[in-house]
Amino acid sequence: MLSWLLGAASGFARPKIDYHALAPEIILSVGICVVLIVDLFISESKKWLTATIAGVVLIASVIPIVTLAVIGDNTRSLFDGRYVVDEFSLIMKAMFLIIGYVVVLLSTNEIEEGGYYQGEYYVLLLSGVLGMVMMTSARDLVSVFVAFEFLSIPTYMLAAWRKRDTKSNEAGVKYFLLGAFASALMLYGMSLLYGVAHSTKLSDIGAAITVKGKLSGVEALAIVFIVAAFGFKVSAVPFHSWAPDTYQGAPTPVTAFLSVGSKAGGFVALVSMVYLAFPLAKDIWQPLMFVLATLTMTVGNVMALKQTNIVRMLAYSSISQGGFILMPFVVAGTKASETSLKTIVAYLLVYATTNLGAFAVVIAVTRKTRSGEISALGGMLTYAPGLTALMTLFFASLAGIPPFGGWFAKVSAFRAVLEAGTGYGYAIAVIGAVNTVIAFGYYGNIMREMWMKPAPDGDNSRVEVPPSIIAALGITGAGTLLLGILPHLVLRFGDLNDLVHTGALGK
Amino acid sequence: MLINQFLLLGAVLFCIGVYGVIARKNAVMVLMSIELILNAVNLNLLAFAMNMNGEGSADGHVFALYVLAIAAAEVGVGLGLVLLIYRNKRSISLDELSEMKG
Amino acid sequence: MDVLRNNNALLTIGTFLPLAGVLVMMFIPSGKELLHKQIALLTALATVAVGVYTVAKFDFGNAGKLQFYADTSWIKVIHSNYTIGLDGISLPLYMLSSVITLVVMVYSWDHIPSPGNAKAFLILMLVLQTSMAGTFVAQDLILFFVFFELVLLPMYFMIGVWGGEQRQYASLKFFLYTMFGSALMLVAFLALYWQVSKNGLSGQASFSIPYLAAHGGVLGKTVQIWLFAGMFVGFAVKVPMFPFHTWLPDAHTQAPTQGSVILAAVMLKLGTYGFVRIAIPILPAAAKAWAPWIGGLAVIGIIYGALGCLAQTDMKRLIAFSSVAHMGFVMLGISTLTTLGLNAAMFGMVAHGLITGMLFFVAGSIKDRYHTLEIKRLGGILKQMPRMGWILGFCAMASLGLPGLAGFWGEFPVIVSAYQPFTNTNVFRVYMVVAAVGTVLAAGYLLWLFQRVAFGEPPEEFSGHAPAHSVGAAANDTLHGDEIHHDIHDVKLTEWLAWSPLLLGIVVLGIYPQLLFKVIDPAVQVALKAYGKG
Amino acid sequence: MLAAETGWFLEHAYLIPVVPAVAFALIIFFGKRMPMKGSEIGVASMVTSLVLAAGTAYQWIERVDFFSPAGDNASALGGFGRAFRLNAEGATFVQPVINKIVWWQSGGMEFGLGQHIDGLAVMALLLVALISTLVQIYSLEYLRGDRRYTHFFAALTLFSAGMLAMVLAENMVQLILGWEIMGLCSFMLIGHWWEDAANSRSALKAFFTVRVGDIGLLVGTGVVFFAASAYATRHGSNGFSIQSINEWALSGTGSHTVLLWGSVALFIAAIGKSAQFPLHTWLPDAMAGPTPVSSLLHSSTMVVAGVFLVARLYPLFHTGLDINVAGQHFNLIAVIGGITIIIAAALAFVQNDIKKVLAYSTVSQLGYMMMGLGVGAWTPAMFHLFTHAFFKCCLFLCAGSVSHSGSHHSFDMKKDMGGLARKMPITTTCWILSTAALCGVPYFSGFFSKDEIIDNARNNNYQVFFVVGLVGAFMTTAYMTRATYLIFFGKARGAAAGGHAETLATADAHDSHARVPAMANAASDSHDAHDAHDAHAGPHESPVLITGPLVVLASLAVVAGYINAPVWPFHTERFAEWVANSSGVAFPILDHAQFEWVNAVPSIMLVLGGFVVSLFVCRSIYGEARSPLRGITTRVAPLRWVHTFLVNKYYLDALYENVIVRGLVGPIANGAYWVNQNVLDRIVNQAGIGARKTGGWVYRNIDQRVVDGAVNGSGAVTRGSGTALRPVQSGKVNQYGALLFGAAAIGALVLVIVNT
Repeated sequence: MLSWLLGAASGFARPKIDYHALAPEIILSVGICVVLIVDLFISESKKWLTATIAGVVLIASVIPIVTLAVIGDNTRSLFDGRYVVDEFSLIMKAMFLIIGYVVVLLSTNEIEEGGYYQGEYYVLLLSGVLGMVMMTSARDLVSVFVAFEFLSIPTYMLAAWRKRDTKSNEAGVKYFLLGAFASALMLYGMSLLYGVAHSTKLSDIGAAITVKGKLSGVEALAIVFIVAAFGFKVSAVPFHSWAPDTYQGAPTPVTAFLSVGSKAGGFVALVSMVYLAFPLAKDIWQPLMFVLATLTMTVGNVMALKQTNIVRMLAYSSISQGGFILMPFVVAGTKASETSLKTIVAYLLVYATTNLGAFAVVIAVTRKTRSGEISALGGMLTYAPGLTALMTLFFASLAGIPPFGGWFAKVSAFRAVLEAGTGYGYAIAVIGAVNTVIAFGYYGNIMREMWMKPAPDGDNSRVEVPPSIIAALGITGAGTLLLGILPHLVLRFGDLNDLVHTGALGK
Repeated sequence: MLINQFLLLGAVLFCIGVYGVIARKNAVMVLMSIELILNAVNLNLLAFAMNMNGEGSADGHVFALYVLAIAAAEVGVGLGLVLLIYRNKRSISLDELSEMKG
Repeated sequence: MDVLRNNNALLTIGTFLPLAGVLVMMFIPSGKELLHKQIALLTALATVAVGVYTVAKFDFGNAGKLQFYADTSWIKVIHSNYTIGLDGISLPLYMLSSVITLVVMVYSWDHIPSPGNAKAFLILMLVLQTSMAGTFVAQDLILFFVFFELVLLPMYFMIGVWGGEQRQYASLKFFLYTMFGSALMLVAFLALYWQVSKNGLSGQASFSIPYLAAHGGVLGKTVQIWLFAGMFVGFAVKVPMFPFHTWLPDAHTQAPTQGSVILAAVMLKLGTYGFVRIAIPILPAAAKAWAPWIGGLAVIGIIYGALGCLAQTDMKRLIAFSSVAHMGFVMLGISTLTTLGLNAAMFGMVAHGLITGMLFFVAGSIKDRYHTLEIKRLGGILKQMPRMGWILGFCAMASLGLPGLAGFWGEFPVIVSAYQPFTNTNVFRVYMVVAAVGTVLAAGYLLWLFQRVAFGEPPEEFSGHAPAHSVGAAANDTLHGDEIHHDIHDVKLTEWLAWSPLLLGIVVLGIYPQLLFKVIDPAVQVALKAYGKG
Repeated sequence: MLAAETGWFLEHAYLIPVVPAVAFALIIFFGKRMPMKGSEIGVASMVTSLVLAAGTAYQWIERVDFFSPAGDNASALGGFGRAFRLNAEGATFVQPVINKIVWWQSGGMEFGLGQHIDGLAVMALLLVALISTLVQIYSLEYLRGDRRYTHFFAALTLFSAGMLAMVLAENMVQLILGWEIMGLCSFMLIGHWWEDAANSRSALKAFFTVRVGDIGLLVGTGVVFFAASAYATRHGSNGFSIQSINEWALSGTGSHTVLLWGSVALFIAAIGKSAQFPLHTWLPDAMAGPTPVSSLLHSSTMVVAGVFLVARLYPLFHTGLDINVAGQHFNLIAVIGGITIIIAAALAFVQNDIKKVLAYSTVSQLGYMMMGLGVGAWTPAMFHLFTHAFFKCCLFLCAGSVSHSGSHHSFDMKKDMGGLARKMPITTTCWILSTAALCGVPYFSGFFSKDEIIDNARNNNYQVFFVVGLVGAFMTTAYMTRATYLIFFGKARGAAAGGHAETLATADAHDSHARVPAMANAASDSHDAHDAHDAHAGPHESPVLITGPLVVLASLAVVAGYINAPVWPFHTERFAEWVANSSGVAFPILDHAQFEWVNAVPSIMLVLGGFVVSLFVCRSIYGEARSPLRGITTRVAPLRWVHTFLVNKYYLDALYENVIVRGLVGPIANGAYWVNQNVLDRIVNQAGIGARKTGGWVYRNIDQRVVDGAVNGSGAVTRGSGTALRPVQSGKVNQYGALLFGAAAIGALVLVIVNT
């Protein structure tokens, strides 16, 4: 209606909108409203309904993605190419929606039992997912920014969800202040980019930076700021400092969501920036990525070794995993760019599945132990062999041990950097290899606690695992195994090269 | 056009903002510093937009509008959080927010 | 590529059959220990049966070719295939792994180590079997890597949960060490893949080992040397070669008997097998350049391991150190890059598997009875348990390379082959003499061990003859008085059942080695094709 | 070759070792359940082997006769005389019977397992089978009641099997097989009474010393294998085949360096096995085993294996160890042999234990054989091996008989014997006959073998060794006279006089390891139960199971020489004909001395002299209380020094045990282990320490648990740096912000500078 009005006023041509392509976002938006409204009208005892609706909405959103994928015609470009639905975005959207669904499963009991504001919680969760889903398609600085804020702002609030818990407050405030600061930095960088390229469209920017040959200082500054901001989002060292505190303070399901969803969102943004906005400025981002990747995986690992709190350890572990996901970026500007992209996607999928699984087990076990300390995991083999096996599976996967998903992700990452055959590539490969070993230090430590230590208080009563968490465990466990044993069944990428080829790298 | 002057102003604002974020211990002041940076951004965007005629000019204006809108939302959330802390801790000093570390 | 595609599914079944058992066991509550043992034993038996059938179907006339070859697309994205096959190099080790698993299962019937939990223990062993067998049949680098790594986790838990005093330390050390090696190995694999696809004639890329063996030679020498370095670390840690061996004594000593047996009998072979199967055929130029260094480390290992043995006071640790020495012989054979050397090395792997496996069994059983493996405290075993003592003596003899027993064929031809290696003849001739000295030292530490442990009179604390001794016995914290007497009994039925296949194998292979050489030799010749007439 | 001139026994000679090997397994598995505890299986198998060996020998002789140039008229060979020549051109050889199966393969080359039957092998087979049979029969009585009776027979049987397998080995690998099996059995048998640590130490020492020599065997086999490989493959064989090695060694295609190294290496093995100087020290200690073992070990198996190896591969050693000194050929084997003769004989004088006297005598006689091989007297050396087996076996069994029935299990000549001649007439007679043979009294078998060696040394221009041989003959007579005097004549002492208790009390007084062990623990050692049955009386003659073999052996000791006695009334050299001319084309041309009585005179005189001198000295030292010679070794300084030097066995044992072995086991092994624990394992720890110095913050984080392990070290460093980084994670938002912006700013600055 608004567009009609505008059109009537100033000859504004109403853009043709591909509703099929936008269907996931639309369903999500509607779902958000529905949850909000339902929440208003149901009694306190029926609030669980909001969770159900949120789950249904997320699953429903997957349907158009499936149909889009099945139809399989090429890239759908909307709004003058500022919002694009292609293979890459489809697969990532599906991933975010499933992440959202698993987080809902994980949250149900926690939020319900904690007496937190269920309706609002799911609204915010869905909003965050919406932001991520949008991010996958954003091909314009403005849409990137909007998506970025859309996935950030709800999570600020979620992090502080336990209102009376000062830790949770602290988590929220830290996350918020630094997030806002980072997005301000990003905006500053973006404004400079806009000044250089005279357009906010990523492909235009990419083209503009290409023409000049030599980079200007402004461009370099802009790129560094933007990368730093997304580095913040993916908690790359040295922009990671918020992550451990926030992860530890936030409610565990939220932490799961942050460590998986919001991080993946950051990577998606990073992919579109690197591959589309400034692919040829690799002199800038290649060393930057190298340093970030090296620092991230190393510092993440090293710090994780020292942790006694399991969630905090997982926070550092996810930082270090982020470092591995950054690895392919180092060679994204070489002939391995296509492999790198595939690797990033594969790694994100594996990481998301595995990490969510790990959080699921932690949530399940914490219900019994009531402690976040690693030492509280002792004796799990005796009283919860199933959970122990699953936890082992997830941690082995994170450590990159076959045949669980993680190995494939790591192999892909090494494969990508080695394909490039550049010095950076070889260097990061060796560093990565060493880090893989260090990582086992803390993953192994968890396993050791579970397998080899007795229960700290000799309490060997069984753990009650609620059905929703069982479902989450089932999804993530099966996913982790499947990704490891038959990765190809899951990772049917088709043509991811679209992104590479539409970007300046393809030319 | 006086683009460089605008950009310079933007840069100065940015720096002040950054300084504020780093140096101020008061949460509200930090929030305000962030707003300063956002203003610098807007200034930049508009200066660039004005500088280029026609093609691409609209992008900057639209961008600036979005920044304004979203910054408002952000500040809303931020103040909410600050309020929350104040309620729990009777203080909005950031130094007291270091329960978790290491 | 020259392969035989008969009975394609056979290997897959043989490899993954244990997992079927695991699946069944997962759904049975851990309280039903007997049922678990039965299922595990049946599974292991079935696996061996499939293995025997495989041997029966194996075309010995074509032992050099990959048989039961299966090749389907697995992970298209990285061009990795599910490629498995069996040739003369793989077959003995493949069989060894299943047989060892079976005997270990039999042994576990009444030897579930503390703290119990038979279900988990047996499941881990079955998983181990799949991963070990998989490593030996995999003909694709990625597949190989997956199985190679998969071995780690079950062993980590086996040592860490059911091990000795310092189990957690030992298990972590074991894990980190081997993982470090395999991480670098993986990097080398991937780099190899890209290098071959870049420099290959057809530009085709593949992780297939036969394909790479046929095309690896195109790479430049420097590139090969670096790739070899990566693989070397991976395999050498596993072997373990000096100076990457320090995980081994701890792991072996701390592991439960079953773990030590599997570790010694099969897992150490993964490293040497990797050299024979992957590093040597694919990177000939690098192998030539590396050969003298590998040989040098190997003989250092021989002497060093032997000296280490002489310094030990713990029987199990001594046996563990002897592995370093024996694997030194294997590596020396491999480093000669000749058919004789490789044949002997392959034989040595199997022989070491049987012999050292047996030694660990015996050590475990002695520990069961005496609750110590401190050599000083033991003695006169022959008197108290003559059969056990003679089995120990037999194994010691086999281990020191007595002709007529299997160990000899992994030792003597290696020494001979070092006289005329593929490169660096003079250096290797020195190695030859040193290795021969190593056999003397081997005799030294093994017989010395035997003398101290088996000969003489049993020490008072265990003799339990007279009531007067019960004072000394009471000092023993777990048992006292007459109980000791009940505890120290000769070889039990399950032990006989578990051990006799190994003992038989040692004798049969020792007397008629052609059984094995016939299978190995053609395959080794194929593996050394890149070296011309060695 | 004509198929007619072979036969079932010849073609199936491989059964000779197989039978006892199978018997070994049977004894091990079923022996304990048999009525005679498995001994019957052992004896039966040895008898079977003996029959087979006899059949083989018979058919071999037929074969030789068939092929001999003089047709089947054997006596015509007398015309060959002493200048019996063997050479490739003359075609006066008999093809060996070689049968084999594929044993193993490598590189498509197949290596065999089989038999190589020629005169040498047949001789040794017969010898070993015969001696083993006799020893086993003897043991039936000697070890009756022993707690490990069954094990003993099992090991004894396997021992013979090993020797037999070695003797007919077709190739080097098979030879090593037999060789090492003997080593193993010697370990088991010497350590038979392992309750006593001294016995097991001796067993260990024997095995270990021989094993040191085996380095040479392994290395030498390798060297020869590759050196002969090209030649052998051309002739359809491989470099392990004994036939091929011999042919190759004579073909002149191998370089002398390779030949030299190969033969030196193999010779080291022979030195170790045949207890030649300087590896002879294990042999006397090996007396710790039961006496039948000693006799078997010393007569026909184990120690002669080394000599046999040299004889087997004679072409190799003959060409390989042959060095050219001032235009004259000179073979190094002779040196070792010569040295051994003298030093071993000297040691025999200071022994109090009969078995040790005999042991050193064996060493010395083996020296003769080696010397014979060295000087080119192949046939006499082999003949000496043949005859020596009988009389030495007999001597040992006599010693056993003495201890069994005469001295109550003591072997100490000075303490527990004397005057036994009247009590044990059969034993005494056998002993004296064998001693005469050993000393080389004319018309006893030793005369025809040992004197031949000495004669050939002279004939082949080894003048020094001729003298050595003569001196050796003198010494042999002297120490044997001493032993004989002490045992059988003079006054009865100790146990021989019925002093039972004294024996027990002095059980440890001397190093008589063979003494029944662990006397104190009477209940545990059933060997002592066997004491009971003969404790009833003083010295008496042994039962027939013991004396029977003695008589057989003693007779053989007398007559065995007559098959190669070129003197009146025999004038025969059938041994040379049957054994020596059969090594096929592969045999070097040797020059043999013609027998002349004139040449035999010096040695006969010396033997006589030795007897007289020794008798005189012995009577005065041991017989007369007031003799001026009594205690001379303690009174006269130079003699005392010599005596001490000899008693301490030239201090070689001290060198080996205290310096080398202790060194290895002690400082060196511990040192290596220390290096392992403290250097290698700590390399990274040290790196960590270095890191601590550069960054003080890491310092406090390396905790006590970092004790070993590169992994641990690096682990600690990593963990440490984790701690080090923790202050960065201060929890303060402003600092986080500063970090965020600072990193971005620095990154931007650097990149801007670098890129613009």
